Amino acid sequence: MSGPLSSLVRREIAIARRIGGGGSMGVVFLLVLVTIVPFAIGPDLNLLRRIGPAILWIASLLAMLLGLDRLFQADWEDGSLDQLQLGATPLEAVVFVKCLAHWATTALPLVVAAPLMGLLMAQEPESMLGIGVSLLVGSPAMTFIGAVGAAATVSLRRGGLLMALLVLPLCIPALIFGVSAANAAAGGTVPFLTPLAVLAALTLASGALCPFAAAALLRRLGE
Amino acid sequence: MNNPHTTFIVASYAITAVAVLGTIAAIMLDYRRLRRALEKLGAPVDQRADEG
Amino acid sequence: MRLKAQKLCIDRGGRRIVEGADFDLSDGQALIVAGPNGAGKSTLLRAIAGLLPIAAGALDLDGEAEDIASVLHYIGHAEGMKPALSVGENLAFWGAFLARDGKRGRSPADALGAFGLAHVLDIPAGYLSAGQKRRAALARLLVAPRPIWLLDEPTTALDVRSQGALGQVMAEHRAGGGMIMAATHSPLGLEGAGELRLGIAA
Amino acid sequence: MLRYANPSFVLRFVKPAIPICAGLTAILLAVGLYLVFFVAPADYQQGETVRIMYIHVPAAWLGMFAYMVMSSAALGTLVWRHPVADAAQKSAAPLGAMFTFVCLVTGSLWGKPMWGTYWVWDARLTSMLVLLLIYLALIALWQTIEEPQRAAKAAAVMTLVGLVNIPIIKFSVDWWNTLHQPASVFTTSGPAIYSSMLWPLLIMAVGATFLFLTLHMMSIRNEILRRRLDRLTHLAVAAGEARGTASFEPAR
Repeated sequence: MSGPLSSLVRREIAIARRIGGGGSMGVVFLLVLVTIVPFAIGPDLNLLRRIGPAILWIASLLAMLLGLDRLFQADWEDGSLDQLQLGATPLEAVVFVKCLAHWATTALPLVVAAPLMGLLMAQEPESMLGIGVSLLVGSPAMTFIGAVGAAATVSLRRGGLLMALLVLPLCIPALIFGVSAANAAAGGTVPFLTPLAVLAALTLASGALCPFAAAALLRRLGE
Repeated sequence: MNNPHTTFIVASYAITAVAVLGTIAAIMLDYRRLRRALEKLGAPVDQRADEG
Repeated sequence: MRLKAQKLCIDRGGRRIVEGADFDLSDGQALIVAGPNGAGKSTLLRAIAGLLPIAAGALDLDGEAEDIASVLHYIGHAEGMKPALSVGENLAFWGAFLARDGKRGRSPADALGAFGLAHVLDIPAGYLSAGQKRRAALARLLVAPRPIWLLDEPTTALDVRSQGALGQVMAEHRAGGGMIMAATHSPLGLEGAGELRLGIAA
Repeated sequence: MLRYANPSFVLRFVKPAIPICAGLTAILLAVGLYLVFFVAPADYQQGETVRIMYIHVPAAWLGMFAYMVMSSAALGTLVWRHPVADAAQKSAAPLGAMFTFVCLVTGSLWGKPMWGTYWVWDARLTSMLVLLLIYLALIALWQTIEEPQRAAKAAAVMTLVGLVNIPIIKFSVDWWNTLHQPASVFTTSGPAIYSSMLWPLLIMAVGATFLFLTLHMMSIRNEILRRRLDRLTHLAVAAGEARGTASFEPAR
C-alpha cells in the first residue's frame, strides 16, 4: 500500500516530469552564468582554470535558488498547502519529502551538468570530478536551507528575490567548503576529504533542522 | 587510419549520430503519443477536422 | 464523536474577526455558519481546521484538543488540484495522503461519478472549468473517509444538478454518523441543521 | 497563400512530403559520408581530423539556417497571426539547438589535437555557444507559457529581437577575442578548400538541410496535432457536462 509520504514523492516527481521545465531551466541558467564569466574576465585559459571551481559552485548555487522559490508557492496558490496540513503525517515530514523530491528534479541535473561545463573553464578531469562530488554532497544543504527561505517568503510579492537575500548568507559555509573541496580535487595542499566531510556535516545538519523551521513557517500561515 | 586522431573523429561522428537519432526518435515518439491520444478522443488524425 | 467550541476568538491580519463563538456538534448533526460577508465564516472554519491560530476560547473533540485536523475535511475556495496531473491522479494522491490509519475511501472514478465528473478522470485538471474544479474538490470528501466535514461556501459555481448531488452526498455522510459544518449563503437543504450566526465584531 | 496554410491542408501536404524528404536525406548523407571517408584527401597539416569538418561546418550552417527559418515563422506569427507559423516557429527551435550543439561538440573535438584542451574561447565557437543559449532560452519560453497564442507572440518577438542582436553579438565577440590575444591563434575555417574537399562538404550540407526540413515538417505536424488534441480535450470536458445528466451515478 502506498503510504502518504511515498505517494507525495510520486506526485512531486510526476509533476516535475509532466511540466519538464524545472530541471532543464536550472541547467540552462547554469550554462548562461558560466558562459558570461569569460566574456568579462577574458579568454585566458590559465586564469579560467584557477577560478573554474569557484565560478561553477557560485553558478550552481544561484541556479538552485532560482528553482526553489516555487517549492511552496505553487502549493500555496492551488490550495494544496492547506490540505497538506490536514494529513496524518507531520508537516515536517512533508517538507522533508518535498525538499528531497525538489533536490532530485532540480539539483541533480545541476550536479551532472556542472562538471561537464568545467570544459568551458579548461578544467582537468580530476577537478571536474571534484566539482561533481562536492556539488553532490553540498547541494542538499543548499536545498534544505533554501526551503526555509521559500517557506518564509511564500505568498509574498517578489518572494523569490527576498528568498535569495535571506538564503545566500546562510549558504556561505556550504559554498566555502564546497569550493575548497573542488579545488583540493584539482590538486592543492588541502586533502580532498577534509572539506568534503564538513560539507557532508552541513548537509546532514540542515537536513535534520531545516524541515522543522520551514514547517513552523508554513503551519497556520492563513491568508 | 588508426592514428591518435581517430578517436576524435569517431567521437564526433558518434556524438552527432546520437544527437540526430535522438532527435528523430523523440519526434516520432511524440507523434505516436499524439496519434494514440487523439484516437482515444475519437478524432481521426488526418481527416479535415477543424476549420484551420 | 463530539466537537465542542466555547467562546472561540480568532484574529486575522491583526484584527479580532471572530468573537466568542460557541457550538456543539455530534454524530449525524449539521451546523450552518451564517452571517454577512466579512463576518468571519471562513476564518472560523480555517481555525477549526488548524489552518489559523485560535486567539482565545477552547475547541475540543471528545475532550481532546489535539490534532483535530486529522479527522476532518476542509473544502476551501482553492481546489487543491495540480493542473499538470489528471483529475484521477490528483484524487488518488489525496486519497492516499489524507487516509487515516490506512483506511481508503472510494476510488477516484467512483467519487467523481457521484458529482457527475466520471468523464474527466484522465483529463489534466487544468482543463476543468471553475464549476468542475469545485466538484472535483468536493469529490475529495469521498476518497478519504473523515467524520467531520468543514465546507466553505460549497455551492459556489455549482449548477442546480450538482447542488442536488452535493445534498445527497451530505445526507449520506450524516446518515453514516458524519458531521457537517458549512459556511454558506444559499440554502443547502440540510434539514434539522443548527445555525451559528456570526455578526460583525462590534 | 493564406487559404493554403490552414492546418488541415498542411497535414495533407506533409503526409507524402515527409517520406520523400527523408529518402532524399538518406541518399545525400550516404553519398556524402562515402565521399568523406573514402574519397576526400587528408589535410597535409591536420591529417585525418579534417574529416570532422564535414559535419562541423554543415552543423554550423544549419544552426544559423534554423534561426532564419524561425525568424521568418516569427514574422508569420506577428503579421498573419497564423497557427501554422506558430507551429513552424516552435518546432524550429529544438532542431536549431540540436545542430548548434553538434557544431560546438564537433568543433571542440576537432580543436582538441591542435589546442591541447577541448575548449578555447575562439571567436567563432563562442558565438555559436551564445546562439545555443538563445535557442535554449526560447525553448524554455515555449515550455513555460501554456496559453498558445501568448507563447507564440512572446517567442516571435524574442526571436526577432535575437535576430537583430546576433550580428552585434558576433561583432562584439570577435572584438573581445582579438582584444585579449588568446593563447593560440587558430581559425576553425581550416585549410583552403580544394575541390576534392568541396564536393563532399556541399553534399553533406545539402543532406543536413534536407534532414532539417524533414524533421521540421514532422515537428510541425506534431505541433498541429498537439493543438488539435488540446482543443478536443476542452471539447470533451465540456461535452461531458452536456450529457452529464446521464453520468450522475447515484451515490451508493
